Amino acid sequence: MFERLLEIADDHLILGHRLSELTGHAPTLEEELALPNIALDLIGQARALYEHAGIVEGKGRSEDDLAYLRPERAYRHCLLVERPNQDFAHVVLRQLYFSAFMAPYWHAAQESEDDTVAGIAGKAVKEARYHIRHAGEWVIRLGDGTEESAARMAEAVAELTRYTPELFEPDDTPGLPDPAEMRGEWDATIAHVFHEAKLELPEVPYPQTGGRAGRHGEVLGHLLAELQYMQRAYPGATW
Amino acid sequence: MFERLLEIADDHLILGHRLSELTGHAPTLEEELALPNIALDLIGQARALYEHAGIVEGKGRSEDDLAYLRPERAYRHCLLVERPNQDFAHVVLRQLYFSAFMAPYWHAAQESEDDTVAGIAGKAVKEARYHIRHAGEWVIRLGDGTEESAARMAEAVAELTRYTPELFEPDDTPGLPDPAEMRGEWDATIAHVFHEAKLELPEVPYPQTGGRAGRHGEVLGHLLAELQYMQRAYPGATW
Amino acid sequence: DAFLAAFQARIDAEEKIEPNDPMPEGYRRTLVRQIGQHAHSEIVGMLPEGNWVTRAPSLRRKVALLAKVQDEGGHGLYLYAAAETLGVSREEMTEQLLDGRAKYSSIFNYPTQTWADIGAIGWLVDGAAIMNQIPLCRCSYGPYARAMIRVCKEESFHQRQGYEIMMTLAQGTEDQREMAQDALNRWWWPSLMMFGPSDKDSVNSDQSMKWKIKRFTNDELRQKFIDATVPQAEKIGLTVPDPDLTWNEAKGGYDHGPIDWSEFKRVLKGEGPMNRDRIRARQKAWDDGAWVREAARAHAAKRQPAALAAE
Amino acid sequence: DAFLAAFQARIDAEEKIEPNDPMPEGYRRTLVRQIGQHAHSEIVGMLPEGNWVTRAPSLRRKVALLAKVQDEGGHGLYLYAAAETLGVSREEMTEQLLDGRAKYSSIFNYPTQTWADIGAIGWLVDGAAIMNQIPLCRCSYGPYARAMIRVCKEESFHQRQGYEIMMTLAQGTEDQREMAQDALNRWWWPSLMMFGPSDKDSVNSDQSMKWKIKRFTNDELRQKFIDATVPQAEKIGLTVPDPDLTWNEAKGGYDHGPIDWSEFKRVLKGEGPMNRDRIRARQKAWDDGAWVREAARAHAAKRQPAALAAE
Repeated sequence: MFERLLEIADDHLILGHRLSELTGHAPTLEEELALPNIALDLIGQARALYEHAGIVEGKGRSEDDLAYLRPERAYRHCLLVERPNQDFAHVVLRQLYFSAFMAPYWHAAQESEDDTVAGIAGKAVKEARYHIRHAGEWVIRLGDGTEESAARMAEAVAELTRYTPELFEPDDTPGLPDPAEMRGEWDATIAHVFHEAKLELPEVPYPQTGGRAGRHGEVLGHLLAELQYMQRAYPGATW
Repeated sequence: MFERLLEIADDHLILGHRLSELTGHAPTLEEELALPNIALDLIGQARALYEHAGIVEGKGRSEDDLAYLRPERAYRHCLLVERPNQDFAHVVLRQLYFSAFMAPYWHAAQESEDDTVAGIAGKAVKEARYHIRHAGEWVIRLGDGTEESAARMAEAVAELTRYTPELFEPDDTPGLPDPAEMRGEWDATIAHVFHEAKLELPEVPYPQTGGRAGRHGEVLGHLLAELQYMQRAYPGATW
Repeated sequence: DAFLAAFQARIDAEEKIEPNDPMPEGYRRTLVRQIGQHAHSEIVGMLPEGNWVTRAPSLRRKVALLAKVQDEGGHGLYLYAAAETLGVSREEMTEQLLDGRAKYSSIFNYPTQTWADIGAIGWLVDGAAIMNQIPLCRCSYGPYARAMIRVCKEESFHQRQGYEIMMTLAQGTEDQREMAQDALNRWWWPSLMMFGPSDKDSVNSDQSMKWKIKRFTNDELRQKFIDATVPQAEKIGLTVPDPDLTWNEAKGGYDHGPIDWSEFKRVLKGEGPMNRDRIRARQKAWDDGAWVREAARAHAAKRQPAALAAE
Repeated sequence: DAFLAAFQARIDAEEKIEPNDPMPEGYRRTLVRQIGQHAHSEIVGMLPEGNWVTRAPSLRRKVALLAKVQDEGGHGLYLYAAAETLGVSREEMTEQLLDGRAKYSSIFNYPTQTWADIGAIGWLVDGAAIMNQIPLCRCSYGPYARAMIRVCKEESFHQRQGYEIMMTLAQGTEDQREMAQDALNRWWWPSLMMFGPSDKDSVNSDQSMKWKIKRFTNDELRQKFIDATVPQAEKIGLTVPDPDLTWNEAKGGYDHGPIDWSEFKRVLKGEGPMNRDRIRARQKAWDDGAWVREAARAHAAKRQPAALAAE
């Protein structure tokens, strides 16, 4: 349970962090509100998950201990969420891919016999659905916008789709849904959005995986240097 | 003496670090060699200066203690050297401005009654002259190249010149030259290069200063997050 | 003339002026300038704080900071909307910001160097903003007054949050206490300058007071701020960096040392420590976002051909 | 035919082939491909190590790493120059790299996740490169052989430096020792793959051996590498991640477990963990540098009008 909670918590922290990097740099003022809003939801979920993971682990580690004080190889998020904010097409597609997985996952997790998990899921499922709507609308707008936006959107699809199979790696942790079972709903969500966006979902002959084993890209180290800076520079301080 | 050595050491470390950020990203293969070469000279000088500063201070601090383990407000380099690698025009102009100051400074420092300082200066003066030549040639090439390169060079001049007066802030540390006295030679070097480059040196009604008091721009914190990462994450380890 | 007199009479009677009401051109111009400047300040103000979002020292602080910066974007939105009621578009105002015709609060031209600066901004900068803004909730122009009511509520929450950050630092380790004091040292004087030039040098004040766009002079507001803030500093053991600061029993407020107005003017001229970096960051966001905004327009046009044809 | 026979006779007599000598088109093509690939490997190889330049854990290591990466750029230069003697320009080769027609060593498609990876690359990757390259110092094509002599000298310095990093970590704290073992675990198999497919699956080998472009088979070189490296790992207390590794007294070398060639093929196809990031980084450097290279050409043309007119 601890390991799997950590995986999901890391997913949410790292994706929330990526979105938070856009603070003050979004393409419209409305997105200056919407992106931090999604980031807040994600980091809020990460906090709840870390806290619960710390309790499950039973070694007294706090949310901040888990979020900040691990070496790079101990982060267990999927590779999709660490991909950089290449352009706005990547940002919204990454979000759509992730949230289209999380919505059914949280939906199923509401039935968990672990009350804390069920509680987190009950709130998070609504948020994930909003994230799908928001990101999906942008994917449609950009996919069926100008020639340039369509090209950028297609490039984002060509780049990021290879990171999606990792989301569905099977897991039989009792009290948590099996990610593999979310595939059908994910496919349906993406198919619906892509149809409107005039995009095609490519085959992925060679999925990129390894995040759950801590095998990350070079982008992660730089993200962690920022994320961990204060906790590392002032060990033990209270903020 | 300690404070002033630290200022010059920080100048060299931070500028060397900025150049090192370009590793693998330079505009030509020849510059993939030349830029790290200059970075190596600068960081080499920083090491010698930190080591000497540590001895002068007499508290047993090593070069790495001084380079890595200070909070942002304790770094004392001038603002010029922390300016980001905006484009290649900024990179070569920043180097020219700095080296055109350091060459006469090191020349004068060869006469220091402090033998270590004189020794560092003897080697560094030759290196600084090479840096002037290399950066100066690029400033000329870009200033008198294409319309685009001339515009970028002019933009770099408009941006960076305000940071140069800080180089000449007077200092009366015994055993080290007074920076204020380098102004004449700096002016002559820049005038010579700018004449060839068809550039004009603007007046600076409002110099940007504060680096010597640890008042830096926001760019520094992000640089330090990377620079210090390993030393902060693994305190006390030997590498 | 009669129109001006009638307008002034409405103002004097504390009536709210609404978008479709007739108004003197000077009144409109003053409001457009002031609301625009205010909106830009919210937007540019996202940058110094955004600078620490990725390095916030705990998840709790990260979330709070993100939420705060988001609120500022929201304030920017209300305020642009209020300015738009006066016939100037958001795009137009953005262009004025980027080319330097429009100003924003000078305070955002200072860098956030340490985490304590996030506390100092909340405590001092938002504190000063509130002093300026509370009277604006009664501004004679209705849309601006109503926007300010929403803004003020959130700002006072931010101010308390900033003060709480400072308190935590002041009660923390020696490093943290120093960090807090250092931030206060750097932000104190720029915060005092937020109220604008001294009354004897202020050009726009008189007419704005008469039109009830403003209700207090710069010096009056500055005094209120100092009187409110000095005890807060004392309470958490920090020292206001003004050796001349003394309690004046007679006036029931603090006397303070001279403000360096040459620095204020310099920053206003675009020569503060961060002016160029701020505008460059906004310009980059604007340029990088151009294709996105264009795509959104193109998509909307495709989806609403009937609506467009009818226009 | 007679020309081919005469050419082969020169090769067999260990004569060096020089740029202006007649040579079979296949010989030229094989060399262009191999030298180009080698040059590209040096250039792309700057990226995984460059990734740690800004985070090197001490000034001494920072300087050594910078110098190493710089050496690699230098190797790239020699090698492009050697390829240019065969009538292909650096620009042409760069375009082939960027559009995927030309390959580079697959090993650089793995990420450097920790500082220990810098040690592992020096020790294993440069170690494997040397095994490949020492015989190339006797390659039949003169310019390539001479370039390799310079390259090999520096590579063996890098290899020792990398091993020294690993030794320091292995003798360091528990965290450091783990970091070293983890790096060995991740880099071992990809390093073995650097020698290319097993001899029984290798397509280009026979003709290259005959032309003395190659002097040992892939499997021979791989065996040499394993035999040299395993004792080095043992010496510093690290474990080679191959449960099947056993000393074979009869052959005087190690037997090793099966190599996952499907992974090798996948990376070769462009689907390794970092392929796209690597090419994107090189493409960006190339694109961002376009105005600089153009300006340099324009400037040179301005300064040498006489020379140009004479051309």
